[in-house]
Amino acid sequence: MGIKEKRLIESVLFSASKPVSINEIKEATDLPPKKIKDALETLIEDYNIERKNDTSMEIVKAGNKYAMQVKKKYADQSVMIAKPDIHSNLLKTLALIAFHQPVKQSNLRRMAGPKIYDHVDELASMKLIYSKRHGSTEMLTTTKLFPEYFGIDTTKPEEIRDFLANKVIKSISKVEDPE
Amino acid sequence: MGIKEKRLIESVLFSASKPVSINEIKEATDLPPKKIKDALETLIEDYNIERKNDTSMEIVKAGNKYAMQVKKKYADQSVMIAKPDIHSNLLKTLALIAFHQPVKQSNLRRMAGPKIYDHVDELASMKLIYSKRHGSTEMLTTTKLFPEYFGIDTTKPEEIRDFLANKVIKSISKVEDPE
Amino acid sequence: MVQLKIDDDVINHLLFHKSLIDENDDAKRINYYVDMLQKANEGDHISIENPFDRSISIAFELVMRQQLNPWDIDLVNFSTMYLKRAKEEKIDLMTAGRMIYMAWKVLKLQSNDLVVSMETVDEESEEPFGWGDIPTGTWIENDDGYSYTNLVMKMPEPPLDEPIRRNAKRKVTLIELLDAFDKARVDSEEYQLIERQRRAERLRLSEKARKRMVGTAHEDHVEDDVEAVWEKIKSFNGRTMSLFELCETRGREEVIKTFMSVLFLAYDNKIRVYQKQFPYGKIYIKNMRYS
Repeated sequence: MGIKEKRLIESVLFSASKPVSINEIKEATDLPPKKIKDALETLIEDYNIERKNDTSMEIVKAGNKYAMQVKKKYADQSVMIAKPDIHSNLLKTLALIAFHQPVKQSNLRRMAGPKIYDHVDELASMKLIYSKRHGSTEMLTTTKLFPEYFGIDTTKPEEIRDFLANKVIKSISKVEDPE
Repeated sequence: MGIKEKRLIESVLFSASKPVSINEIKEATDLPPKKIKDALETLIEDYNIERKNDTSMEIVKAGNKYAMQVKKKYADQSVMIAKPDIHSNLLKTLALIAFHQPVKQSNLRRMAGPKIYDHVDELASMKLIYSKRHGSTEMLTTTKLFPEYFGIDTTKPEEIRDFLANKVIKSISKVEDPE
Repeated sequence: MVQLKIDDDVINHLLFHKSLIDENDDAKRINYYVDMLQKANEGDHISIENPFDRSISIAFELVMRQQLNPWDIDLVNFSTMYLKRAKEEKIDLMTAGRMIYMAWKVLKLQSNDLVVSMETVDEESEEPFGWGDIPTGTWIENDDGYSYTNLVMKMPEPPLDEPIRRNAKRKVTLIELLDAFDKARVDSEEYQLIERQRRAERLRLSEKARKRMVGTAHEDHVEDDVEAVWEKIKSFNGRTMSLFELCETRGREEVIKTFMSVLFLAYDNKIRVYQKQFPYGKIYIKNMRYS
């Protein structure tokens, strides 16, 4: 396995910005799968063992895919600089739904105005909320993906609500009584 | 400058996915600007000189920002995964504007033909060039985004011109005397 | 009443506009239109009592029935068809005429808005260099510039390379979610307060507008107006005239009145109405007896 292949695959992992399969690497580089596999193994050893203390990145195998990512100990600080993939206005609507669920779309509209119609569509298409016809309006709840996405350790609406309420109380008391 | 800071800033450059300013790094890491600057310089030396042959990435100063990116020689092949999106004819027009700036649109037309009108519109909408009315024609310059986007280490028009002239000279000598 | 299938184009058109606007009355209005479309679809517009809503409903029905492109409505044509339908539906013709007049105005306003917003975007672009030393000579300022230009034009590849960088987006963090939650609460309270004020104001304005409409509509004698305009057109002896040549004054009432009459005459095939430039060009009238 040549040095050149290794560098090439490293560059693919870097630029992909998401986990990639051997097949995807093959399509990008035209290298035979065997060579790709060997190169990936050496890269993993380089990053995770040999140069462990000389890099803040690591290469991991996730399922059948490979990804270059920031080591956990640097993640908290560095991750904030990348763009979040949910717009902050959308987040507000999502937070309202999570707290008040199950909530009628018409009530949500009364809370936050007509912009919520678009937000509901978008959140539903992201599979973060679920909308079900209820008389002349829609009834909205969060989906199973919601706690997964935010790392909340429960799927029960009441517990999600408690969780959110607690967090808000904490963040308020922090402001009022710093340290 | 500690090793820890260096690794943290490396992880920021990796996660950012775009050129970042010292100020943005400061906000993400809470490190003082002096330390950030020192760490960036050591990182640039690490990646681009010391470990030059042991990595397919490089760290560059792009305008007033810093970016981690794939080295040119690997870029073509890892291209499949992260596609660059400016057409090469458009890039040529941009290279002319950057060299001759500030340049009248009418002069640009004389250099490269009427197709430049479309190119100018498109480059302006990408915020890579700035066009300002000047008598009966438009006067064109590159924007601050230009050096950031292309990883050029200066914002000064004269130095941008030198950079481009060198690129052209290099590519000619390569054609005439390969290797 | 013929059952009409809701036209996807029309719905998409409304939804597109809804997605462009932020919130407020506009989104509400568009949602209301979508409801109305539903009614028109069920042939239910007769039951709409408010004459304004009914005339809007008819407009939708026309667009759907005639399969007009909602992005590209020929207003001259549309106006003629619209008035015919309005007559059949016994909509107060003066109200119908005003609707069309307003439609033209709205269209004009929208295009002005567009121009304004494009200009603002331009001004936001950055201007990194001073403009003091703009060279006045020719672009071949020296040999270097000349050969650079020549080489760039002949080279197979441009001298600029787009670097490959990562394009990673991260998930939203919980803190951001909570932050959003807090802001949502504040926004929601503000919104409800403003909405109450808005509702009161809307009510006041629509009452006012309705009173004004009812007051003048009874004083109009459409048939007489049409007759008078026709006499005037005949007096041009076949020469093409502009709409304004038919108006006694340039006042808004007069222009609406004349335009309405012109549309009736066009419908009766007595005249042809056209524009050289659509949609804001002058409106021309030709007497069909001479064509």
